[in-house]
Amino acid sequence: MNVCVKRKISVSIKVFGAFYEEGKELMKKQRQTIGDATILFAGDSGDGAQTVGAQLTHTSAIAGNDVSTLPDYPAEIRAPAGSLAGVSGFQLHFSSKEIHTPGDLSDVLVAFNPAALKISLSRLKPNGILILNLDNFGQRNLKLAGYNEDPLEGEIRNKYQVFPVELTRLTRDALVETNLSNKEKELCKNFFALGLVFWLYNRPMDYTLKWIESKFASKPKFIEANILALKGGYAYAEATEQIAVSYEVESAKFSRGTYRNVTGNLGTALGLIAAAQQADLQLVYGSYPITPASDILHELARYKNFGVKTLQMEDEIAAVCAAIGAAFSGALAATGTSGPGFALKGEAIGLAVMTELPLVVLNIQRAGPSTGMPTKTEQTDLLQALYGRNGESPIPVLAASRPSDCFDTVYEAAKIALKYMTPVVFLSDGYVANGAEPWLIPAVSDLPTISADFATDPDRFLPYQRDPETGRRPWAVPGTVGLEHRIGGLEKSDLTGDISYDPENHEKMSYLRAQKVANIANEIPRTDVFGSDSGDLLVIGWGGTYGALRTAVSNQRNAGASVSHLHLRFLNPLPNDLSSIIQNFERVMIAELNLGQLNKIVRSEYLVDTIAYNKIQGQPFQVTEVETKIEEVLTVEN
Amino acid sequence: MNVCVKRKISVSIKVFGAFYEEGKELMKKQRQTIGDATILFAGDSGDGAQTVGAQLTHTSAIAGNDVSTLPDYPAEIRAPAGSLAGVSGFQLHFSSKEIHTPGDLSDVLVAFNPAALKISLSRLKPNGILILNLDNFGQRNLKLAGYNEDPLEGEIRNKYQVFPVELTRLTRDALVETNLSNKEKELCKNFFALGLVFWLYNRPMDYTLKWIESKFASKPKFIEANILALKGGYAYAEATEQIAVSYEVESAKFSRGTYRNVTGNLGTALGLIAAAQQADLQLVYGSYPITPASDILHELARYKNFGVKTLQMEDEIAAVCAAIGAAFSGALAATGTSGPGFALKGEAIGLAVMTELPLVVLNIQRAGPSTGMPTKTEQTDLLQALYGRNGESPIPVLAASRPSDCFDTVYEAAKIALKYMTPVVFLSDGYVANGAEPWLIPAVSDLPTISADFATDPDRFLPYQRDPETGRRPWAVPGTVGLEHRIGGLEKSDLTGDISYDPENHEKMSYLRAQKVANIANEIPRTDVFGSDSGDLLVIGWGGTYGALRTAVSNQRNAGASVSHLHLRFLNPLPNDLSSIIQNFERVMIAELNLGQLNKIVRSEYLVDTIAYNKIQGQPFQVTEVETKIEEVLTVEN
Amino acid sequence: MNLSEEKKSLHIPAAVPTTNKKDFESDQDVRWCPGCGDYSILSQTQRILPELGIPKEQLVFISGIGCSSRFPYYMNTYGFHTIHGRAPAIAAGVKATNPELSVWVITGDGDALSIGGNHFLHMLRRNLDINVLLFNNRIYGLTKGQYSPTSEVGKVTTSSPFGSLDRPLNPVEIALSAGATFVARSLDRDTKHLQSIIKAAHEHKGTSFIEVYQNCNIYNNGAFFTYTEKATKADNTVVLEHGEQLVFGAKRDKGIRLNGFQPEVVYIDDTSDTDLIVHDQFADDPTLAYFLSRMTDVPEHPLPIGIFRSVQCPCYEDMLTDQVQRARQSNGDGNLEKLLNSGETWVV
Amino acid sequence: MNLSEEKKSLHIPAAVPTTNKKDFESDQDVRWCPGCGDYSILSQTQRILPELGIPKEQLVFISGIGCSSRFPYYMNTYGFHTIHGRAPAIAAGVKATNPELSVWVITGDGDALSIGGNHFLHMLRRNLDINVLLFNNRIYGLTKGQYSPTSEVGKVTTSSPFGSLDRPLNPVEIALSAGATFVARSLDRDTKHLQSIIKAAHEHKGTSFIEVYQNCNIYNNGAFFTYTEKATKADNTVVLEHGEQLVFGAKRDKGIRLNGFQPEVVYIDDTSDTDLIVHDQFADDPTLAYFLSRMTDVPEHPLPIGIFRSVQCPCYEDMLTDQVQRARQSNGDGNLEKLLNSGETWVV
Ligand SMILES: Cc1ncc(C[n+]2csc(CCOP(=O)(O)OP(=O)(O)O)c2C)c(N)n1
Ligand SMILES: Cc1ncc(C[n+]2csc(CCOP(=O)(O)OP(=O)(O)O)c2C)c(N)n1
Ligand code: SF4
Ligand code: SF4
Ligand SMILES: [Mg+2]
Ligand SMILES: [Mg+2]
Repeated sequence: MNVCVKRKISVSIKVFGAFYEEGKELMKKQRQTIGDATILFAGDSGDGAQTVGAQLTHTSAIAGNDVSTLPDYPAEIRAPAGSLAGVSGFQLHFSSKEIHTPGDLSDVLVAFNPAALKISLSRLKPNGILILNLDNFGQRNLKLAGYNEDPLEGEIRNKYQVFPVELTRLTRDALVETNLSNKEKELCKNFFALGLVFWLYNRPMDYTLKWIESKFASKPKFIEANILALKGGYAYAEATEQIAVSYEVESAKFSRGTYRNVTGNLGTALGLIAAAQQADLQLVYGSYPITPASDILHELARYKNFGVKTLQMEDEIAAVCAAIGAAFSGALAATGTSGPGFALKGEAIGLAVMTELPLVVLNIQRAGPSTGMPTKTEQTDLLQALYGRNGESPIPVLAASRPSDCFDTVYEAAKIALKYMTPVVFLSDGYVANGAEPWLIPAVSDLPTISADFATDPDRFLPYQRDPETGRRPWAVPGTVGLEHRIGGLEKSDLTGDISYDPENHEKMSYLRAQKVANIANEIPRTDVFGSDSGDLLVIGWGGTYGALRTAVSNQRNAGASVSHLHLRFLNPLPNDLSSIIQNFERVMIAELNLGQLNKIVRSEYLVDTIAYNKIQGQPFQVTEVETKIEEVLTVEN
Repeated sequence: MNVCVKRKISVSIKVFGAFYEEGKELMKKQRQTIGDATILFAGDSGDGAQTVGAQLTHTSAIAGNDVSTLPDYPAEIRAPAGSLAGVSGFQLHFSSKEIHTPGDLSDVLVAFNPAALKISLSRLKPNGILILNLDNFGQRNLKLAGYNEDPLEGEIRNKYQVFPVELTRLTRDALVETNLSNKEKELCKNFFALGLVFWLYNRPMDYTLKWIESKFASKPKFIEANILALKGGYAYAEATEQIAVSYEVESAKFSRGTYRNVTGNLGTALGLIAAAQQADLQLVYGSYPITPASDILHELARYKNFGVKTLQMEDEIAAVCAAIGAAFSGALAATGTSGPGFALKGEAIGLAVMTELPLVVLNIQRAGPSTGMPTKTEQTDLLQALYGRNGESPIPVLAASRPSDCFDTVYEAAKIALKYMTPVVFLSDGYVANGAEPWLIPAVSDLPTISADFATDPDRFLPYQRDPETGRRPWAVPGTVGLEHRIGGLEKSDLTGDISYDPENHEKMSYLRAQKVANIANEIPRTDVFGSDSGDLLVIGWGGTYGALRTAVSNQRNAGASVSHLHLRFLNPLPNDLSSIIQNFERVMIAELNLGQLNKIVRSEYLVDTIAYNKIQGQPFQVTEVETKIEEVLTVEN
Repeated sequence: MNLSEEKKSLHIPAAVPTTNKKDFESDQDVRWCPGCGDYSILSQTQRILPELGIPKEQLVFISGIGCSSRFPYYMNTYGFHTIHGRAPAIAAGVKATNPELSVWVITGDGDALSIGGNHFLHMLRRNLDINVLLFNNRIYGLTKGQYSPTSEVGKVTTSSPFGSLDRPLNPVEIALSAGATFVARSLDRDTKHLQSIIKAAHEHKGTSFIEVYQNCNIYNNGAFFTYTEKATKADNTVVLEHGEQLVFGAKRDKGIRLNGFQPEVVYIDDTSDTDLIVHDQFADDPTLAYFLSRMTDVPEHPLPIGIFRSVQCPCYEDMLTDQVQRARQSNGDGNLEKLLNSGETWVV
Repeated sequence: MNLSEEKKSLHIPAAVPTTNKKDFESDQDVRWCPGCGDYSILSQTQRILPELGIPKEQLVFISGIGCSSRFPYYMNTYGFHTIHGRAPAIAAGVKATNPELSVWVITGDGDALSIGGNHFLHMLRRNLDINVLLFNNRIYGLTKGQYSPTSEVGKVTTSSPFGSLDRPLNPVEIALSAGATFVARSLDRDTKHLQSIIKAAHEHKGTSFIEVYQNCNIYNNGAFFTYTEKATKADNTVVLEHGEQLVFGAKRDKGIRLNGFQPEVVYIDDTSDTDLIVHDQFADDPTLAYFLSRMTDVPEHPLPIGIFRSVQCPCYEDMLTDQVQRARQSNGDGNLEKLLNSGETWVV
């Protein structure tokens, strides 16, 4: 038994305060500068891991680090306190260099209870710092977590730097002079833990202090309490002999500009609003709640002063149909959902294809099939996006690669929808949607122009006459004098749009619809290859795997491997230059969180014998596993 | 003006009768033996073209010819009499050899009105026989058909053998001694026309005479009238100088056995009933009407004495869900629809994938996208069948190649569903569904065995423990003592079926589900290649294009071309030997009524640079166009 | 100077130019079976529209799939022939986007109550200012005659050769239960009545629902002849008029009285006292309307036609517009630059 | 010889072995938020089941998606956690296939009335012998608190920060309009009442619909406290009992009288005459039930709980079985050989 640990440390907040304020003098402990750090907070839903994770993220971002996060919510239902099913995690990676992932394994794990330890320990680096709330390691909680024996008694101490802390009691002690109940005091223990971590990484507290003040403005007693807890934790770390070293992660070099943290879902919502504003259109968003897409609805619902209209409909079919109605009436129309809801929208999306109306369809993918694992991430809806409708009904498909990319990608999707008069699928996933990272806020004046080109001239108006360049048909909205016309899901006559069963016309229209979507390839800028333009191996990815793939390829390049990375935003049409790029590499590996969907397309399109690298665990790629795979492929190659 | 034609022929039925009965003596006209003939009846929906087409089909089949038919219904709504939109056609090909298509162009066109002429003339061979109901060629009808001038006055007589007949008046005359009203008499004119054609092809009348008697048993006055009209037409043809030659099409060589005519939809219904009977299960069919699938519902609804339960549900989602409920409860469960309805079922089919329940899903394809051209045929739902669901949700897909193949294919689909505990998609299309051809009725004792292997033993029962060979899980139905368990759409733990969010488990289950479907390849017999096993060109097709492809390839082979034909019943998984077969050919052409869906799969699977041959006109391939394409490809090749 | 010139010179905004039936007819051939009740409903709509004074570019007809759903093609207005059952949801999107438009939903008994039943309910509870005409022929016409959710039990059709088992839904009753603010019933063959109901529906603010009994002479001929044909109509229908007693019969000699919660037909003469039910279409509580709706296809009771219910209630799109305006007032007009730069930001 | 041996030897079929609550509890951890009303509904179901005497292998619990829809996992019976809104259709397939089973549908207000509204209507009109428990918490629990189709207008939630605009649906009213043959309401916190209603639902032949007010203490805490908590319950609810007057209040001093078509609350004392409404749950006509259903969330009126309606009507599956039997009688048992060889055949 480690006596040093179980020794009760009784300190009063006064003392802590003194320590803290005079901290600079007292700091005698070792300080080490490191490149990056990954911290994982894990606990019961009620433990506030998400809150303090977010605080550390903002603080680090403001301190100039690049940051990337991975919140990991428990499965849908709030499970009993202390149970494995109820564990909620928040992982943060901050760095002095550009980073792309929330980190594979963490340097520090803060586990608020045994269940959190059980679930998360495998994500702590060997010899990493493990901070535990000792007060929660009673028999009951151990049993709930499925531990037959106290894990602290076992091997663990040899493998990690274990710091058991009586978080609950210490927090209560730190708050002894407040007049909060014991229960209320305990609620503050996450800030005590945050204080500890702040000390460990030498983070400034200003941001969090301000945040606490504004957050608890209506409950002032919690302002004082949480501040006391935070400072208490900081002081405790300074005081205790347990922790000997603190770390410094220097600022990263960012492009100049104003930054904020953005989750993928927030970026998506903002991108839609921006597109509507720039096109001078109403934004009408039809949706039905579903994990992990609901937050986009929640976010958009707040911006009525932008003329944003959110329609929470009775189901996904009604949601896409309301959006189609809005598109017909001249709005920038969008509908958002996740896989199962997207499956329901197929028939109606086909209607939008046939009537050639502009519509953005968001699919925030989650693990399937069927209800699957709703809170877990996956990239298994690409083929559904391409083919999940009856008939030949081509649709452009774009995917966002990271939280900060959602804004641009959805903005581009909206631009294409309006320019080509077509439904467009925007793919994101649970990982991108809930993850956060710094986002260089664009100047509105720098945004690409989007325009809504309404038909107004009744002279020789034909509802299905196409623009020769894009192939778009005119957008003639109800209310426009003289352009009265009828559209619908039956096959249309070329030019007039009248119903037609003519065989040749059907073939012509089928090719015109396909050509229109193919034309969009002209919008796609030159494809950017990370690394050399040729070499032994090209890793192709799409969507939320960007960070892991980019980091792995970068690491491998640094280690001398001949490997490059190409990440696709456009899945349909594919970029014109993709074919020639592929030809410059010996091998092509397509890495996806599915069983090989883009892989099927690339093989069929370019007849290249790709290597399919797949993972389907509801979890993102880890950098190390991608690196291992690259090494393996390159070894076989040579 | 052709005097011979406009000369009024007044004949009384008595005379006709005499002619007919003594026909053998009087027959002085030329008689010619030919290999095959194609007849197209076209008229207003009310003209009865379908009825007499069916009569000629049955008669020819019973006379020992091989037959193939193509009914062509007008678009959904009954259009005004005489309009182009209201034209209904029925094409029949009968032959002394094995045939596979209803014929490209017809030898005889019977056009009941100008609209029918306008629509159908392009389908008559040069110098073909054109029989017209002259009584319908008044100004009003000509205008309705969009003729500014009487087409009979123009070029037409140089191009075809035109026989204008006062069908209406002659029928009235033939029926003069009945006490039917004029209107009622006119209803019989289709049988007068049939009589004409019967004479032309020297067909026996017995079948039709019997049919008329049983059909009109409750309206005896129509028995007499229709018989008089039929015989009148026959006698008229014999009597008139207009028609100089009659034809003889000899019996075809069929395999021994009992035959009947079967449409694709009827064959599908019978196949399902047979599968249920053989497996000793109830058949429960959940459906919602939709063209061209509704007839399967109608057919099945008649067989309550087989314990068949048809549930007409409120929509396609409810229909598939009712079937899933039935599958859970131990029935052979099926659901049927067409493209747009199939799109709606995607989410629920995913549930069947996750819960691994046996289910047959029929998709009788029609022209899309969206509502498209509901009465027209197309093969555009293959990719939807494969990928129209969220997540990785693999499903076996089978397609029937012709009306007489529906029985076997759906039977096999049911067998696979039960053996592997999986939903199976059965694809048919409007062309196969409504087309008819002779079907060699299988002996029940020859049907492959199907069995429903219910779990009953509570000892160590695990709902997701797999059979090592097939990968199936047990089928434990409610009511079984001791096997109480819960299933659902959330990811399942291997073996126990409990909810699991475990990453490794999800990956394992994803691969197990994929493997189970892949295992089905072991069911597929050696692939049959028509023609040589190697050569210059392999034509690959699937579904309803069988006849046109087989005939075209056969013709081309006879003409010396090095071409073979391979037709797939299994689209997923593909046959194991397909890869090696493909390698034996210089070129591979994939012919489909879409924009290249199987083509995508074959390219991706075998990395072979196929030639995509596509047609998307809502119409089947014509033999001649396929031949032209084959010639073109082989020319380029050499 | 004629009147219209005078108006112009006085800067009085020119009134909507008067239109006639022809103005609302499109150039497409009407393709229903000859004799189909749909023709009359189309005509009555085209006849009454000129009276409503809506410029045709403001009119939008939205339908699902079915024979009836071909309707928009024949109207020289904006039109959208959508997919089966979904017209209400598409109409909601149209109206929410542009509340100025006059939006009409055309649907059938299958379209509205089978596949579209849920959207139908939710449209009514939202109460957008939309007019809905449900062509009830108690059959699936377009797909060739299967029984529909309004078909009577035991109906023999292609899909129910032994008779259907599902009990019918009553569209009026369902509409009331969803909180519909305007609920009426009319007949394809009563041209004047139908016109007047269409007009009243237009004038009602909120979702107006009209069930129109429509004869499908191909698959369900005569389903409503008792109610529509001269010989039987008067004795088998009762016309609802606000504030009037429920009196009916060829001789107007019968009335309806309340017996507990049950209707009772009584014979009246000029002198009898009148404890007959007086129709109140504006009653806040829908119990009377429910009570009347239950008199559908009950042999002893006449079928009510007319307006069952008509009450005022805020429209979804108005409340939405109001929220937008209030948001603009309190938060200011949306400023994109500000929005993007909101939250915690930092400068590098 | 003990009793059970005796029975065997006498060939008396062994009675269903008596079960207790534990027998119906599965081995899965129950995962609702601590304090959630779902716990009680689960317990009451498990408590009353032993009294119903159904062997557990005959029980099937079928749910959609939602917090409430986790229910089947906790029952040691057959269970199917299906997809959102579709449980009624799946249940129809189960019951039509095997009418012997005791089929229970567990659903939420979103599951049943939002995405599943249409299936809900059609299930009720078909009247299969199924029992339906709708856990109404007036919120989407599982997806973290958006307003639902039963939420009151103006509800502020994550998806309606300015207040929701859609008027709520009343499940009891909707069920009545679809022709439901058994319609009841109970409360998560009234354990005895809930048990008795579940029992009555089971005993009713035909689709039995129970709306259960359920507290979601996370996203809509206290939505029903007026009706469930001691201090306010008696004065704000009226318990419907067949043949009894509508009397309520802590002192049972208030009753409900009919005023035209409107309910009116009157004070009663022992001596006052009693023109109070007498509840008739078996009334053929649903007007009384409608009238009572309208007394939902009206501040002046108590909330009715209990059985609104319970009428007999043939069940879909029985009619189906009957058709099958009649078809067998008239056409003979299906003979596959004959069927395949029917129609016009010829021999080569
Ligand atoms: C998704 C889908 N399912 C089914 C159909 C086929 N379908 C078209 S209309 C219709 C029913 C028509 O009945 P109703 O709405 O009463 O219209 P009516 O033809 O009687 O006017 C059906 C089942 C379809 N077009 N789309
Ligand atoms: C097709 C589909 N759409 C949306 C969802 C997301 N979803 C799950 S449950 C639910 C609503 C739950 O509300 P309710 O039925 O009232 O159940 P509660 O959680 O309140 O018990 C939603 C929107 C889903 N799982 N599937
Ligand atoms: S089928 Fe019936 S409803 Fe349809 S157009 Fe013909 S008569 Fe009218
Ligand atoms: S969210 Fe609400 S309904 Fe769901 S389990 Fe928690 S308390 Fe119950
Ligand atoms: Mg209808
Ligand atoms: Mg709820």
